[in-house]
Amino acid sequence: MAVINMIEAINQALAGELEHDERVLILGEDVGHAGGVFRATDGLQAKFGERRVIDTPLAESAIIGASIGLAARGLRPVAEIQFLGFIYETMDQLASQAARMRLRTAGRIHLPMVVRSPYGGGVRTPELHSDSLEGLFLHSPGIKVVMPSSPYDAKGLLIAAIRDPDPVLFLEPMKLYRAFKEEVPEDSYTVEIGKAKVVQEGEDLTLITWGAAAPVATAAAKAWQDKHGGSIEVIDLRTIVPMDEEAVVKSVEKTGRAMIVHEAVKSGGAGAEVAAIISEKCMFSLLAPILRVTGFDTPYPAFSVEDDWLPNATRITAAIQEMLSYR
Amino acid sequence: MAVINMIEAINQALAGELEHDERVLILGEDVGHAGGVFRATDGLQAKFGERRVIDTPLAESAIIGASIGLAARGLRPVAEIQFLGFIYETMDQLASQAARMRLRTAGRIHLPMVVRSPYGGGVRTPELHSDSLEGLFLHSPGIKVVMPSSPYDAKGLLIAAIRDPDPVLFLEPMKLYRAFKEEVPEDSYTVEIGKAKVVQEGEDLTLITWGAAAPVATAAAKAWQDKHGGSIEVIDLRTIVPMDEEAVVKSVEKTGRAMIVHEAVKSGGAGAEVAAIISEKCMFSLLAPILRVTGFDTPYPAFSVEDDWLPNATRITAAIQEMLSYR
Amino acid sequence: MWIKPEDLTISQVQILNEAGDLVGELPDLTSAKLLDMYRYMVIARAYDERVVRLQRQGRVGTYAPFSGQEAAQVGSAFALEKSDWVFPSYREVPALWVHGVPLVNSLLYTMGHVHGARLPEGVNAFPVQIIIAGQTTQAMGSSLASHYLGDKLVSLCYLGDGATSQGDFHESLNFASVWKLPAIYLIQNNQWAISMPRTRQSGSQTLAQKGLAYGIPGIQVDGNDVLAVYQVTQEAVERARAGEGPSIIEAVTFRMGPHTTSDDPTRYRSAQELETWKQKDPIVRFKRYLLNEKLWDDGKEAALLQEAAEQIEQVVKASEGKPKGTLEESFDYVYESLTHRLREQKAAVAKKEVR
Amino acid sequence: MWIKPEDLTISQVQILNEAGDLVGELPDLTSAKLLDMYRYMVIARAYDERVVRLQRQGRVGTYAPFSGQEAAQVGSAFALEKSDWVFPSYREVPALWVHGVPLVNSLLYTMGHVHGARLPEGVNAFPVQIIIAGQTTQAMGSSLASHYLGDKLVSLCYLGDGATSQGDFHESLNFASVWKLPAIYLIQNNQWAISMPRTRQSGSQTLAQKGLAYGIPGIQVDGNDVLAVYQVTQEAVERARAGEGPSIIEAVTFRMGPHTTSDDPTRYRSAQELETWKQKDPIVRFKRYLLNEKLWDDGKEAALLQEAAEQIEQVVKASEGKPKGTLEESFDYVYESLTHRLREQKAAVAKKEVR
Ligand SMILES: Cc1ncc(C[n+]2csc(CCOP(=O)(O)OP(=O)(O)O)c2C)c(N)n1
Ligand SMILES: Cc1ncc(C[n+]2csc(CCOP(=O)(O)OP(=O)(O)O)c2C)c(N)n1
Ligand SMILES: [Mg+2]
Ligand SMILES: [Mg+2]
Repeated sequence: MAVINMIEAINQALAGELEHDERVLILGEDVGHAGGVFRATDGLQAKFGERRVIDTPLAESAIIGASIGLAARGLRPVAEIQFLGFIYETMDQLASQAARMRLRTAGRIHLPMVVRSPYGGGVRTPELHSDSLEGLFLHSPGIKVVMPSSPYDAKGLLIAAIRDPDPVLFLEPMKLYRAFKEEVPEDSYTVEIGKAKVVQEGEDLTLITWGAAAPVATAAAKAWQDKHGGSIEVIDLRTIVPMDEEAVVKSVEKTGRAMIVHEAVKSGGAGAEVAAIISEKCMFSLLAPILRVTGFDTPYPAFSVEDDWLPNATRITAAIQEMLSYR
Repeated sequence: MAVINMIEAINQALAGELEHDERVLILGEDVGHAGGVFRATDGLQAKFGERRVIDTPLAESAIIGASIGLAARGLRPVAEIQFLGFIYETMDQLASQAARMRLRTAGRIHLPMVVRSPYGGGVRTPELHSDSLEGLFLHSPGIKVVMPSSPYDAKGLLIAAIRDPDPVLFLEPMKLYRAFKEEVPEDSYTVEIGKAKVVQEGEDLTLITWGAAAPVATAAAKAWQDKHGGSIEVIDLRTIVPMDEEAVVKSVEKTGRAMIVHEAVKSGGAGAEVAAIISEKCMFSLLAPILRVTGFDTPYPAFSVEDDWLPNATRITAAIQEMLSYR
Repeated sequence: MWIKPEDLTISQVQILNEAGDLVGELPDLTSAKLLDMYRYMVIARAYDERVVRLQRQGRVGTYAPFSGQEAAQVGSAFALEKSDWVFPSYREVPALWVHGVPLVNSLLYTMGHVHGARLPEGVNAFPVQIIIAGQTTQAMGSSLASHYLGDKLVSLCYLGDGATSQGDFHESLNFASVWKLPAIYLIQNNQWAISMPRTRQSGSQTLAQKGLAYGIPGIQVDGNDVLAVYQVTQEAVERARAGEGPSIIEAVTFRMGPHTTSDDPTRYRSAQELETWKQKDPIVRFKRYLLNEKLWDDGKEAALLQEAAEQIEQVVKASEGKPKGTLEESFDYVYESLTHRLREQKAAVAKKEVR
Repeated sequence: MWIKPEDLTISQVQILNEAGDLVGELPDLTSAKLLDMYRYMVIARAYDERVVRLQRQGRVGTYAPFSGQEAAQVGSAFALEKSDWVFPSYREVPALWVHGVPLVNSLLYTMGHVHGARLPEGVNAFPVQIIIAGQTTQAMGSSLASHYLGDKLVSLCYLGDGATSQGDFHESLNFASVWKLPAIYLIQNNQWAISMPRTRQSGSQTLAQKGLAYGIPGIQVDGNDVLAVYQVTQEAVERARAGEGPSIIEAVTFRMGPHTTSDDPTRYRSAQELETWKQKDPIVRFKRYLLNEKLWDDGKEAALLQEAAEQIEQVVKASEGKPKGTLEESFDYVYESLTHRLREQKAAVAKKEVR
């Protein structure tokens, strides 16, 4: 098995699906000739031609509207929004149009479309490029939201997303594109959408995380254990919609403590939903308050202070300590 | 004091602010000559002229973009988005542009602008007219979100919003526009943005609600008390951002039980944030799980089944019963 | 050296004048087709009037009447093949009907049925679009699908004068122009967008000229002249099928009723304006032509009106007889299969439980 | 009767040709002004080259170089009064500088300072816009404010060729046209939107003609000819101040560097294209003219380059000497006053606490 990074894994997934299904096509800004600003679609236009890998004019709402039209006609568009901060431009077509088509037409039209978008902070991007906006789509039923944190998951989940009969928003943590490599099968495989991954098992605390925050949280948990002993269960949700409530509930019932780590702004983020689920379903198992370590309740700040804004080891460790102090 | 309904209260607030501050102007689709599809701006163009009350062409993103430009130039635009379902069109200008201007410019440009929009279900509107989308803006720091549930609050909060130095999204429950009347002072007054109202005090359970759901929840609570005795504290948040955490925490610490009722979809709604706050801050006071009675996790359905989708007395009563069964 | 919009000269295409006289070249249509068009227009008008009454009686929800716009819709829809795609707004009952959507479906939609926006299998149309101009980029996507598949199917996108102000319209035209897609944008300029008159909706003299911004040919046509609308749409369809790209058609017409049954047009428009346009009624005009040509007579007219009344009656009966659907089944239409949470919620609804 | 875009004939305005010869009428500008323009252009170029180097050294963040576009920016900005308003995208350092934004501010922005987008008091400009075309509706709003206040201030909106594809651009033009607002849309058509060439960005022959869709006059100008750009902008400003409404200017120019410092243009554009455009360098051309006119000589040039180097050095020093700002203070800029939660979070950050 080759050892590759996340961007290569994504490229492989796309190439494989283009190869294996004539209905699959890619569209977006700079995805074709240039191969994408992060090279996720590198080489695909050269290999599959301009018909299958389409450079679009600069208009996000039209990219999503076009994908809806394409999907309704039986194709399987994989659209790219260059950075998640630009997804606001598409909110009507995504949340109001794509997400509701199946319900509105009582199943007659469904939309097998994927919208890929890089997101997340820590890489000194210009303003408005670093937001984590999964929470907006968690609140938009009809669309699935997938957020991998490793090359293996990225490939398997992206293939699953492309084969999914419903609209999937596929969010790629740009900080992790080239952060590390791991073994990834060259052939196609899928990772089930809607299933969390238990990154490590533990008894004292459940740490729920996803996407760009997952490696940070996992590292902090490991460091804590190494230093203080005990064991922390880390759950990488991997998909925000549908959310793997069962995995969360099962773990929190075991550990009695739940903490959530995500990059998005705290208020109204997906972490609030996780906390709400736990406070509805695990109340009598809880030994401690549910804490969230997240971005603060400001717009994403200038990049010279982003590292202080993002959830980091210091903040996560302090929260672990606080939570374990309740007995 | 005159006894008036909410639409009249809103009209009064707008007229008063137009009268009292030359910088105030109104813009939107059909707000001028026709006086708005719900008559919220009825008579205002006749009285204040086409300069102050402006009918715009049909483009929501431009209405908000224009408001940003106006506000930056020292004016105080009050924009109308005809139905909240159309706010998706403006997400970039609202969440990405207006909400961030103060932070981006480190305080140099701030935007005293109000965006009014009718929202909510139960009145058999066509599709896509009934959504409650406050949750999206709770997750967009830099904008305030106000949701009155009575004529008195609507007038006072709207005047406060117009005088506020920051962008305010002012959401008007269309079901309540003409649902009831109450005494409202003819003169100007403000209701503080960010302060919840204790609708009724109680000892056994805190019911947190806002906007269109508030009267439904309050009625259900009263009916329960009348039938079963005991007392339920009802808190109408009135503003979602900033959220009156202190009022919530204080009440839940007293009652030990918290339930949230809102019209929006459950997943990722503002109710999740309320639950998360409580599960962080009141954990050791809680006697029961935190329950949410909300819209279901589907897109807003066809109007023939909307009454079953919305939180109603039956569902609220059952939740009260369940919560009080924990001792 | 400034490009001056006022230098443009744009003339409106007309084949039948208001008196029903032929003032242009008759399109290639059999008498049977002509009568068929007329039939659609007359029955559609009867439907429209009936649904407005149903609304007054509280038997349907908010309704957007189309009376006055029958020629623009029937004429354009007749230029399509059954396999082409239609992207309507909320006012296109006649166009959809011509394209294969039974009136019962449209009525169920207006009644707020759970299945109201479900079109019959095999009808190539999108459901009613509520979001102004939301359908424009989707229609473009459909025409991109035709391009991709090489199937030569045309996508016909209906929109209003007001919708031309939306960004989506612009983005759609631009994409379609770059790739020379088989898309047709049929703007029904019915003079009003709720209370906003066309003259204040855009600073351009015509809506047809908007294509100049994209290199797309445009044309203004008398939208109350069913033959002219048919003719220009036909030309656009041919160009689209030949791979020559998109077209814009501005059909100049008039909404004779209120914006919707919730609207009171007397608040913003004069009785005189309505009167002027009544003189241009598309059905009256076409009937005059058919009478002149001896293709029609009073007896046939009476029979048709009778048929219309009966057919509408049946449509109403059939619609009111249909169960409205349940919330429970809505859960099944969020995704292909139920998520954990939807399963829980559906079960709770089924058992009349809490959450 | 179809309106045919290919029938339009549009010519480009030029005053100085590539050799620096006068081929049009000299605008009403003193020699001092001409030299001032030149000075801005030369120093701006030096800034641009220096910031690219700083980026390579990791001393600033991602940067969008403007070399090649100095004439389009300096020429247009010179046509404004100090009290007019400027709405930039992310590539308008020279235009902003002419309008009063010190280079230090622009550099602080590129360094990701907390105060980087805070423009000095009294400078009428919006901060850098990252969202393509997001500034267009805001500029329109500002021109609506001028209309409302009757202050005759003009709002000049910069955008790129790529930005013309966005819906916001369309919506903005449409509003401005309906109300005849004092807005000017200056499109720098630099041939590329990242890797997308102008020819595939829109199906229209020119971007100048896009005004025809709104009844707005448009003009195409040689964007590397600072005098021509100044002249046409001046005309647009006069029209705007006179209440005659908005204008579109397409300045045809070229981005000589990468899209940003993260971009590698050799992946999508030919060395030959770059070479062709280097021959049209706006600074070289203007210098030739000034030399011909004896307004300039080699000694002055050397002195200016020296001055540029020193000035940039100072800018860099001053910027690198400034504290970057803290997250803590960011909390103060979310709303006028801290909310309960922000107060909590700010306190936690101050005490290096958890959440
Ligand atoms: C995005 C959006 N904005 C506003 C509305 C409210 N609205 C419904 S119809 C309408 C006017 C549309 O006018 P036009 O496009 O001319 O079509 P017509 O109704 O005349 O057929 C408006 C403003 C909407 N449905 N969607
Ligand atoms: C809404 C949005 N979409 C995409 C981008 C990413 N992006 C940044 S610049 C750019 C190209 C812009 O081209 P153009 O308008 O011609 O301006 P130029 O960069 O050539 O000055 C793109 C696609 C963005 N910043 N905002
Ligand atoms: Mg109209
Ligand atoms: Mg460009």
